[in-house]
Amino acid sequence: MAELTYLQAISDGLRTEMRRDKRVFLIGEDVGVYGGAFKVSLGFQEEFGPWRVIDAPLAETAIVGSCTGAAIMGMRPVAEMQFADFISCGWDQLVTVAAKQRWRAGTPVPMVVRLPSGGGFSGGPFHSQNPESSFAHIPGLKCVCPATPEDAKGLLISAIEDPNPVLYFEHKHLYRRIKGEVPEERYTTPIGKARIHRDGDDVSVITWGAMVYTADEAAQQLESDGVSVEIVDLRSVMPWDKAAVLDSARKTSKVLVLHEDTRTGGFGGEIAATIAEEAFEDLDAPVKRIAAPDTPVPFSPVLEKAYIPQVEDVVAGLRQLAEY
Amino acid sequence: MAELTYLQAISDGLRTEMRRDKRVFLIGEDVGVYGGAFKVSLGFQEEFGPWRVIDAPLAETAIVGSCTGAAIMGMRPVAEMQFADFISCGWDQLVTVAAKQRWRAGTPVPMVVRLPSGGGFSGGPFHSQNPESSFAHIPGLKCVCPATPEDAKGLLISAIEDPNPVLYFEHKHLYRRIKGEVPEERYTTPIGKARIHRDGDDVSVITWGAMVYTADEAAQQLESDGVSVEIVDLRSVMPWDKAAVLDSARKTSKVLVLHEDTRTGGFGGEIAATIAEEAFEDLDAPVKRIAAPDTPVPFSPVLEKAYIPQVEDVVAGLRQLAEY
Amino acid sequence: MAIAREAQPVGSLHEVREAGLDREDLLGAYRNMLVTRGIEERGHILYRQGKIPGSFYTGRGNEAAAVGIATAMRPEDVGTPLHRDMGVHIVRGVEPWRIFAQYMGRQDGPTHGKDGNVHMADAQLGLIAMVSHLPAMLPVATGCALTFRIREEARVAVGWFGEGASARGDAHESMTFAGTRKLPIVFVCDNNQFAYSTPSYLEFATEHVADRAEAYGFEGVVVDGTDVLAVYREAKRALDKARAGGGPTLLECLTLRMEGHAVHDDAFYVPKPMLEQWAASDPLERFRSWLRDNADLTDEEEDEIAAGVKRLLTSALERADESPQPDPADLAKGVFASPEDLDTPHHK
Amino acid sequence: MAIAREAQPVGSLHEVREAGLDREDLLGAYRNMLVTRGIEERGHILYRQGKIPGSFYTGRGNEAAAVGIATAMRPEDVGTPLHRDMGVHIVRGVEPWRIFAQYMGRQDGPTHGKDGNVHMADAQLGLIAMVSHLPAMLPVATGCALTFRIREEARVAVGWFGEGASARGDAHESMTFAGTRKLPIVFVCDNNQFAYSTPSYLEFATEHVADRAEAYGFEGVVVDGTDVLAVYREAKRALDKARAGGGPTLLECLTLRMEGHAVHDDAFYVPKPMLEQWAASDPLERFRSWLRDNADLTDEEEDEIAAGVKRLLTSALERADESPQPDPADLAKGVFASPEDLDTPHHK
Ligand SMILES: Cc1ncc(C[n+]2csc(CCOP(=O)(O)OP(=O)(O)O)c2C)c(N)n1
Ligand SMILES: Cc1ncc(C[n+]2csc(CCOP(=O)(O)OP(=O)(O)O)c2C)c(N)n1
Ligand SMILES: [Mg+2]
Ligand SMILES: [Mg+2]
Repeated sequence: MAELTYLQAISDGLRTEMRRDKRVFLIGEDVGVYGGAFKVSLGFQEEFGPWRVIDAPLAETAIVGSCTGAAIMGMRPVAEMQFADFISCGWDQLVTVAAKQRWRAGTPVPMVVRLPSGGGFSGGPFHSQNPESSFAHIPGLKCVCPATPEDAKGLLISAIEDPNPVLYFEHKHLYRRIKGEVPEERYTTPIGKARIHRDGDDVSVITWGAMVYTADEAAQQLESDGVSVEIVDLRSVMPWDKAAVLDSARKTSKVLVLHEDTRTGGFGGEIAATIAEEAFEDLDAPVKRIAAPDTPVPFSPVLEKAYIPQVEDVVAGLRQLAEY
Repeated sequence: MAELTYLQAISDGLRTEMRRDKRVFLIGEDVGVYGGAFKVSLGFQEEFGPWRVIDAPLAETAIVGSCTGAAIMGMRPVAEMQFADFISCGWDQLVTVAAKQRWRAGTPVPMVVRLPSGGGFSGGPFHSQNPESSFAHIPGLKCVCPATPEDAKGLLISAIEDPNPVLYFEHKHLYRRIKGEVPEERYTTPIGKARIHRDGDDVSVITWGAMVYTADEAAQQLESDGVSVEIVDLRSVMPWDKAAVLDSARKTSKVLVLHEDTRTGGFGGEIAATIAEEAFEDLDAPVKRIAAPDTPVPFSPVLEKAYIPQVEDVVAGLRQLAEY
Repeated sequence: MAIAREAQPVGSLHEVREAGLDREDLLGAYRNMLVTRGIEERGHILYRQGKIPGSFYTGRGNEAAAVGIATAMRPEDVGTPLHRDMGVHIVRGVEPWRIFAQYMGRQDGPTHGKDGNVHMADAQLGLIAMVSHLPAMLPVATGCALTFRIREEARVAVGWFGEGASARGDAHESMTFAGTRKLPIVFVCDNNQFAYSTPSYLEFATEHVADRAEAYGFEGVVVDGTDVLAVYREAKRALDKARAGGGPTLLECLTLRMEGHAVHDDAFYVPKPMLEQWAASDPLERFRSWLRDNADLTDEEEDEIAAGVKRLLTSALERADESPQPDPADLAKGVFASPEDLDTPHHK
Repeated sequence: MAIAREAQPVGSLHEVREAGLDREDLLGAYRNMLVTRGIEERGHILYRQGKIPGSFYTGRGNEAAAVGIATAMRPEDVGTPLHRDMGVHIVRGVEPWRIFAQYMGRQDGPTHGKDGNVHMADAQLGLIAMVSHLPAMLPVATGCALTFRIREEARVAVGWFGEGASARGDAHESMTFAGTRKLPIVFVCDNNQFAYSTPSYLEFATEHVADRAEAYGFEGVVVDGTDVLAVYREAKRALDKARAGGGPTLLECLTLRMEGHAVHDDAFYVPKPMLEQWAASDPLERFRSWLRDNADLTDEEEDEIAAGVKRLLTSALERADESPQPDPADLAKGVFASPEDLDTPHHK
């Protein structure tokens, strides 16, 4: 075990797979000489050479499409978007080709797209988004959103191993802020399995990514009022761990769904609707959602604070539920 | 009043606006000489000339982006996608530029994108999709999905008048199958207002587009069992008429949300979650969702029938709710 | 004005031998062209009989281009043929009965009724199934070429696109990436002069699509797409060059789309004289008379080939018609691949 | 190999007069270049003081290109300048204090704190605010040009893009559409030889980006982007041509990005000799000495201009610093436009 930052854990996972399996390669803008905008692949080109750590042209469609072709040819491509926001330029290749090829033509497309996502540092409307909900709706794509360094490494390895296109959302705000014990050896974290981040009896919070920490701080505050909060870290948004979510819902009978992406049409709606339908008889309060308002992500710190769900917001929501 | 097909009503609405307002122009692949893949603009180029009915290159990004620029320059562009499926190639321009420009920079972008969508005739995975859910999640975009000829004309005129980017989903399977009385004069149908397609007391169906007719047939069948079904035709998916939906939910206390798009992450989840949260105390049964399974749209008629929600499926769902 | 190199017609049997084809190959290519057209002609009939759901597309006029290029490819090469390139599937060895089954949405079609018409491919034959979105397969083909470069394999990827689709960003990003990295790929433009109803001058501003190649740092070649031998020779040159590390080539096959965009389209917008002019250089007829003049194709051989193709297609139709409808229970299967799906030669 | 025309430097005051600039204009341009650099230099200081949230970008080395082109534009022309083109906003008349307010995310910035750095524009000055996604503003600029063509207005749209962003499909689709329709647009490539850390040869395979212009049916011109007068003259030619119905031009301004991609980047990957070489042709210094040699710029004038700029920016900083933080209550406002928003000259 070593203590690694979330960022180091991602590098570690990627390096582990690239050393183990020569079919794995990394492609993206500035990932080679520069080591990536966030230095995830710092030193990789020296170790693996320019044809396994490929500096791509500024062309997301070419990057995503090339990975699809390479995957079909038996490689295990890992694409890095410089920021998750720019995947909008590779949208068609992902939803039209990569997502549907297995079902239509029986051709698996084992590829990973790494998406540095999330806000919290005044990145503004185009360097802060959380686009996982848009992709989770497209049959054929998997979406994982690790919150801890351990899961960051384990889910990246699972994503590379997975025979499908997997979108790997790495939250930029966790990169250097979050440290944790990470096994040195290779291991996988199952895609589609949630993690009980915190055990509790009175209210459940279903969340993922950076919001896990927001929920945790809120839960600590409620503890002092004698309200015990359970936090389910989904880890994978597609497929998502319905069983674990329903178990927690039935256990506490009060659920808050929390995410950093905007509310309307966000994946929280899918989760809330599912709980409300399948745990109908077990709920003592309406399933509550807390998410960003329906606006782009603002640049100003003052505005961004009002945009990203804050601990106070979650505390208030949890109190409401507790008192319902 | 004249009896028009759904398709004729769309042409009528577009012609009405182009005659009334010379800022309105149509651009798309084969919309000019050919009159559009579905002949919506048949004869338009003769009447309005080649610079108001523009045959675009095969380039959706150029089409959508040009409309954004034209809208900012004071025009009222209407883009036609040959099939809604191809809007995936204009995704970035819509979500990155058109959707956010008003909020970020104060610049309104009054444009319309016409999207021939929906299945039912073996169009296969790329000529049958209903992508409204993907766009309804993006703040700054409006989505309308008319079901009747009268609304098809009125909503198109409203969409052109609207100062925002509006995605106008016209369901291909209704084009020639559905006829109805359409006022000859100019009129608008308000965006964001639902229409009670059928009055009922026991169960509510919330739906839009072609599914309105599926729901209607199902409702007729249940009538014979003495179950009275209310059908709320949403007409606009973004913004959606929450008030009308909650009224109906409170009235019947049992709700079925029905759409042709795939289930997981579909907009039905947003609606169901909202009802379950805000009408919690009024519900006598869990809000049920019926939608397409999480797969691409199949080509084979046998498979497509299993994919698109059928009258039997809705009947079964309504019975379940009625008996709950 | 940048001008792409204009390919010369192939004159004599001798030139063809130099290009690497013996007489058997020539007759084989001729036969493949007949099969290609035969499949599409019978498909038309099936459509009229109401046996083909949805719409129906053919590549009439493009048989020589498709067969010429596929004939020049090696088995280890891969490609992403499109809706005018039935000939490629035929040359690579897809059995006609499976194509008819595909047309009819039956269980034995390559996509088992999940997708339709030419949206199919047999991965074992090195082909990747096209999507509708054009030219979205070019970035994919570029990724195949990237793989060959990474693994230093002497293989080439062939990516097809129409002259209309040349307007889309996917074409540009693929050629930019392939050009800067000198990837082993041949970009084949099926220039049939119309994109649905849209004429070429609204899709690109140069004389030829291939004139754009040098903007990407590689050679552009325009060849008469009705001349199977010229196409073959230029394709072979481009493939050899790519295989040898010389990078991409843009090979434009100039034809005219001899039918409507799809079966419902009467193509009123195509000038009649244009149609007549191109009808006069029908790829099959052209090759047939070349074979008679240069390779002593005899009446007997001709009849034998024609009869063989007829038998093949007739039995293929029967067999396809026996193929069952897909099982609705399979609809939701296969959205996600399972690890076993990777137990293929590719993924070792 | 297609070669774009290489622009000549402007020699004498006489030539400049021919190009339409009198001495006042020249001093004005010089002043605008000083303001441009001054704003970005002070922005740097603000950033170090922790007054600028997020990241910070400058266009150091690109001042002549931005000012030269904007100076050639007419008030009725429109443009979509990017993150290296601060000079365009200055020439068009954006008040510096509002730019500082934008940097700091304050209420009085053009985006009121909703967006940051150069993601801003004053629509009243005919500019459209850029998005991060590159070069997504080119299709938008193309739509402006389309509008001028539809309405038969003698106006031109100017769309900027970097040499790195030239690799993206948006550039291709815009140039394809503008070229086939001969739209009144000038595509300006800020070629500063790096895309973040990526050198040009990985972005395009030709010598110049402008070499690609003829693939779209219009002229490509390469100009030394540190020579404001040469840029001005070529921009004016291109604008006049477009205005007269002659269609698009691709004007490539060759410079070197003289700072890191953004403030956090030390640009270790840029070869030192290259930096030194380009440092020797600093746009401001170059123009200053030209003015001294050719337009008798006196010490007094120089000092006066410099002092004026200093005063302007100092008071601008003060005023910006007084600008309040945006009100969180406004966050959710303005996602959708209301009909009143259309009561602008544009939308009559
Ligand atoms: C991205 C995209 N937009 C629109 C279409 C609809 N469409 C199908 S074929 C076609 C014309 C294609 O023209 P071309 O590329 O020349 O190929 P051809 O059909 O002529 O062989 C169009 C517009 C499509 N398939 N993909
Ligand atoms: C579509 C897209 N992908 C990635 C980025 C991230 N990014 C920001 S600037 C930049 C380099 C741009 O290079 P160039 O076009 O040459 O412009 P320059 O910054 O050099 O002026 C990149 C990759 C982006 N802004 N847009
Ligand atoms: Mg064509
Ligand atoms: Mg650059």
